Amino acid sequence: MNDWIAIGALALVGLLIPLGMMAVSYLLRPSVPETNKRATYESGEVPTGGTRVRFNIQYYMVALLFLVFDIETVLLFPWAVVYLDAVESDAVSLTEILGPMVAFVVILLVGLAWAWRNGAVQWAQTPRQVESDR
Amino acid sequence: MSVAAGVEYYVLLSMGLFCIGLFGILTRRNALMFLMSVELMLNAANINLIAFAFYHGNLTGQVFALFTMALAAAEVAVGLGIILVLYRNFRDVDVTVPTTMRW
Amino acid sequence: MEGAFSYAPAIAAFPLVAFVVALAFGKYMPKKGALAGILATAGSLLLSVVMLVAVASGEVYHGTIYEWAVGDALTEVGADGIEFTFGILIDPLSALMLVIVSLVAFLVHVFSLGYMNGEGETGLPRYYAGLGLFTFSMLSFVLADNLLMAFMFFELVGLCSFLLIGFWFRTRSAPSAAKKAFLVTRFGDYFFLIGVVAIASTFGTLQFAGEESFVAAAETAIADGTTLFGFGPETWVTITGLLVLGGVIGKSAQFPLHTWLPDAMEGPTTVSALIHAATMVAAGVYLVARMFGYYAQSPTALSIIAFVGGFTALFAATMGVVKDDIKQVLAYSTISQYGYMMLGMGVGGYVAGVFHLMNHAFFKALLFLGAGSVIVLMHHEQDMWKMGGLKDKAPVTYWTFLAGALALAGIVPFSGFWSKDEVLYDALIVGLEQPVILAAYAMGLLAVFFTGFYTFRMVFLTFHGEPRTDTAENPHSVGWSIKFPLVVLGALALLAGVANLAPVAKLTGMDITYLEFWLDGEYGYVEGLTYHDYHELVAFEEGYISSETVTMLLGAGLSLGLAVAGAVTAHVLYNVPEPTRHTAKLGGAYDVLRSNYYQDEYQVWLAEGLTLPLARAADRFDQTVIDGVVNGVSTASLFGGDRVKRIQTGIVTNYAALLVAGFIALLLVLGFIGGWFL
Amino acid sequence: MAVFDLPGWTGLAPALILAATALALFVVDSISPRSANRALLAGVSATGALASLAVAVWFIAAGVGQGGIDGLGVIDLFDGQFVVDAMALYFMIVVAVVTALVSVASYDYMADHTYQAEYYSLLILAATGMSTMAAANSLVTIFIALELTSLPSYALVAILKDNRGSVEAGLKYFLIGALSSAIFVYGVSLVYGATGHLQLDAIAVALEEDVADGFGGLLGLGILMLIGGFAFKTASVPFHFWAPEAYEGAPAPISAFLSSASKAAGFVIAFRVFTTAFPLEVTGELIGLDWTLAFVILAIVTMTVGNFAAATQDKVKRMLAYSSIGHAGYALIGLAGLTVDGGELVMGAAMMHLLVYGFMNTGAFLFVALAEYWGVGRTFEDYNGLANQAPVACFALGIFLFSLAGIPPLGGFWSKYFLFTGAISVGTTSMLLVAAALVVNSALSLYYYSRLVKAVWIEESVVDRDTLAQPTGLYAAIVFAAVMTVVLLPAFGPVSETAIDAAAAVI
Repeated sequence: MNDWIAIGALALVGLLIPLGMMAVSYLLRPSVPETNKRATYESGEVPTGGTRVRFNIQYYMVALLFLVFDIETVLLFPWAVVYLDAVESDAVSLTEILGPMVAFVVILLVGLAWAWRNGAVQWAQTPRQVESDR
Repeated sequence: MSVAAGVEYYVLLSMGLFCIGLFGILTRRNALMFLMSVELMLNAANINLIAFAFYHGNLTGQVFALFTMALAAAEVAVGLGIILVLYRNFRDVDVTVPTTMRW
Repeated sequence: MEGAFSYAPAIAAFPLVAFVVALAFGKYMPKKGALAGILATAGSLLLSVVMLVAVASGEVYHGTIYEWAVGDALTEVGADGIEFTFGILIDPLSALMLVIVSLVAFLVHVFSLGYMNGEGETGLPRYYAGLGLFTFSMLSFVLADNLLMAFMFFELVGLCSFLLIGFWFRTRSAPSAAKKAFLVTRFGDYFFLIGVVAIASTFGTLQFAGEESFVAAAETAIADGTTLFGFGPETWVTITGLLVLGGVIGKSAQFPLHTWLPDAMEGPTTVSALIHAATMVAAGVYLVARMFGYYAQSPTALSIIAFVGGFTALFAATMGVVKDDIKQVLAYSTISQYGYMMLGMGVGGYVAGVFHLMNHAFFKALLFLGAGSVIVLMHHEQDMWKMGGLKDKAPVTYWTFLAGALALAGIVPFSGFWSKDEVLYDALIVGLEQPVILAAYAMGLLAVFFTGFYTFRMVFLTFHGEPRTDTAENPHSVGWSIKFPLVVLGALALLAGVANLAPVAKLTGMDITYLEFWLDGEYGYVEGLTYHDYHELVAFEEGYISSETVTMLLGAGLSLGLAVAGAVTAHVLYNVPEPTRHTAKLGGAYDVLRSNYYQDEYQVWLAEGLTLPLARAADRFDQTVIDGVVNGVSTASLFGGDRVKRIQTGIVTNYAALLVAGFIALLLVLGFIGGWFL
Repeated sequence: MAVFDLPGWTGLAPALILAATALALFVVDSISPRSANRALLAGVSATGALASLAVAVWFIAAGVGQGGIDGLGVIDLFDGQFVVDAMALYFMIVVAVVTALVSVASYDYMADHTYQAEYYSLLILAATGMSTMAAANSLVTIFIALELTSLPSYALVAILKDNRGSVEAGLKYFLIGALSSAIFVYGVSLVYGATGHLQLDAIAVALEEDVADGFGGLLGLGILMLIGGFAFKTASVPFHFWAPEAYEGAPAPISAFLSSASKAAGFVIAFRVFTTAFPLEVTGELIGLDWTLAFVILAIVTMTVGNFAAATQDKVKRMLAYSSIGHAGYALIGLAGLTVDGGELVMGAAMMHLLVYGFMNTGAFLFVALAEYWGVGRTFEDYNGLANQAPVACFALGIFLFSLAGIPPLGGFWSKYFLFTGAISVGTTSMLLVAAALVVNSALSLYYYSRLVKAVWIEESVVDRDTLAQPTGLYAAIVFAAVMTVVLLPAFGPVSETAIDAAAAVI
């Protein structure tokens, strides 16, 4: 039961402190509405346009590619952990250790190649390039 | 108080996370928020897996957590793609807007 | 001879082929399909004779051709499976019947050449197709080795009779007669069907013969005293037997389902000959003979058969007395004669019944074909009062018709005498111990007088005296195809009695009761299906007046005397140059007889006064309550469907909410049942 | 036979062939991006699917998964992460057949589409996932295979990028799918927490060794969440909400693909998980009730919702979508009818139904594809009088619909009949209720199926149509599916034997 007290206390404190600070600052701060305060912060430069600019679709493509390939590397870790042990052990042959991971990487490479060939990593095509690609 | 004995706290934590995610799904109308909420739910599962891997003393759960993360990333990738075409067609990422098909 | 039996299916198959050929190509064939029919029935006749010879040489056949359903079944006697098959049973009885049927069918086909083709009828392919199918059905029925198969072809026979009676479908009366025949026999067949189901569910088998037959199973059940469906075994056998008998009464035109037969005269006369002599009507009696072992186990059922038979014999004979239409007379004589057969069967006289069936087939076919010949002579005039004096103008027709009439009246030595006498003798000896049977016997005996009377009234009115109309003066001529069948059948009517000269055998001690030997397994036989076995099963006691011979002579003398008396009465009344009606002497009875004892009227009343309101009520119930419920259900379903689909709002957030809600509901229900929250 | 001599991992050949085909498609597309050589792409996909089918059939014929003397036994792979047994091969066949049909049909349907190679490679990837699902024997592999199926499916549904319906369908499918897979993973984590294992046999062993004592609640919740995941994949209530929209909005061949193959794959893992990992008796003691009860409820509700909602639809495709939900309810009977000491009959019947369904439902959706190809419109009225212009296809449609309704003597009747007798033979009150629901819903389904037949064959066309084209690929696929729906009838003996044997093997 005393475990619960600790947890409960933590939760309580965790809630109370931010809420209390927000309450205090609400009570203490002067209220001076001013449009400049709502302006976009651009490191002191004069802001040009709003925050809601449309990014080029290429950003998304690259981000997605990065995301996927980056996360796939996570799957290399468990393999890497057992790799040395497996090499030293006589029970498994080298093909059995290397094979699956090579196949995995090959599949990733095929994917990358496909993405490349389909222009996913081609940066910022000019309209003329787009025309010529069609 | 060993961690192994306190596995129920992790379950509570994960359940809390899961419910927050669910709450987000039920209340948010922005497709991206929807995705984030799903991520929360998935991570709730990950917490469970890792905690129980420790509790049971095997690595199955941890490895599965890795897979979950990878798949979650893939899911987000596909999801973002769909949200992009959603925006292109409906000019919005509000998930309640597309209702051309119903009943 | 084993090999011969492998051709048995062909007996039935030939007419089927003829049916198909006549239907498909009849139009293009020279005789519109007649030749195909003649060839097919000739082939059937030939094969049937081969079968007869095979049985005579001591072989029988019982085999399954096709097994169309096998299943587990829980039956009342404990057998745990049931098979529905098509099979063939050739024993003395069926071999004999095959020959009779195919012979008559063959002759009818030949006769049709003259009667139908010669008279320039249209629609002949349809006619010959009908005849072929009719013959096929009847032959298959005869070949059947189990009750269900028999039932199927029994029904097919009924269908064919419908088609053929209604051959002249453009007239007003023919279609109505066809419908009547179909409906009345169907009414009997309902009981038959229920009987088939009852027997199947009781014994788990529908076989006629062998260890696996329902007859044997019933025997075992009676011996063991097994309770069947809450009844004693004998009672149950009686009930099921009587249910099957319903079909027999319908088809064999026994009282009270005989009304269709006189109307069936609307069909071509050849069809009448086929119906009366060999197929439709004979099917009923044949069925009784086929499963005689079953009836033999129930004295009650036998008594009912005998009584119905005796009553029908008298009942129909009296009506035949006042008819003017030559075919009508013959129709009532048919009903009456089948009454005799039923009487014979009912008193345990299996041989006598079959004997009369055979003889009747010959002489009734003869009489009908003779009548057909007369009708051709008379340019399709059927009223006997418009005939007269045909004796000299058509000698062949006259002499053969006379032979048939003598056989029908039961004048010695024509075939009819021998078999009718045997039926009456069997009834008498049983009747001496059983008052019910005695009453049946008395009615049968009395009917002999009427038979003699109406038969000769018909002969005298038709052939004797002076021609009463112009057409009788100058009759149409008839060809060989009409004469040939008449001659063949005339000879048979005269001689067929030789098959079983029981009185002569008893008097002289000669072994000349061939038919009895035949049916008793002197030649080939199937275990349990012999006269001998049946005789042991029948529980009737037999009595004699002083001695067997005396009884026999007494009975024979009595019936012969009555027949002759009838004939003489007819002679006195009608064998004069200008016969007049004597109906006035009958007084009020005339109207009753003329109206067929108001049988049609009360049956029509039953249909219109009782069944129709009932049907209307049922219809109203169906229209309002049933349809209302059905429509209500469909409306409710569609409305429900309309509501259900509204769940699908199209908003994905709602889906997620509903999904979670559904999931939680499931969790709650299961948790509640599984006690998770306790 | 020669299967012996091959290394163990070749047991997965039907799935691996599909994977290789997908890679081959990527390679083709990488070599010549934006080429629209439809024949090559569709040909490669169909060939791959057929090769997969051939290998699976060969395996079954060679006796893989069958015990006894001439059987080769079950092939266990990667410490039991995969298992190739009769049931796996059976469903691999279903998936391969449907994939082949859809590939052939897509040749015409997707004729004007820009992203040909992507379409086919996604299709084959999804098929790979389904094929893998059939053999997956661990919650890990199941989840991966599930996602491998789902992710390409989302993309496929939304592949008509400029079509609002398609995009909306994809979005809804994706969102519900993401939610469901999150629930599923959470369920997996709970089951793992209760037992300490993810491999199905190991879970069963753990349950029997009382490892999970005290975790009954977690286990129960986990199992329920797993059911949720399967319910999503099989489009069962309450996880069915995506189905009507996804099937309606997606390209029709994809609807066919999802509603047949994907559903079948969903069922195979449900069958495997619940028969292998959660033995009724032990699990029942732990969680306090038989999990079959959940399936009883789901089966009844699913078939009722599906059929009732289908009854009043105006659009043909949406009607088929709802009917597909109804059929999921029928197939759920296979799980609802399991008992401690049997149930192979009813589960075999469900497997048969899924096979037959693979043909008749695919065929029906392909007819819709054909109608969309012609551009005749989407509602029942638009279909009026189509039989005048295209009697062959409409005749095939009649076969599909009557088979779906369960009219004898078509294939659909027999599988439903087996389901019905199977449910009756279990004999419990709840199963009798299920059987009654089956009958009532089948009767209702006849109403809306015959409505379509009536529209096509009897009603007069509202507008004057020119002669309709006869695209080879679509026609071939439809006619083949129709022939199979009919031919399955005489072939039902071996099919039912295989299905029941396969079910008996896993129970």
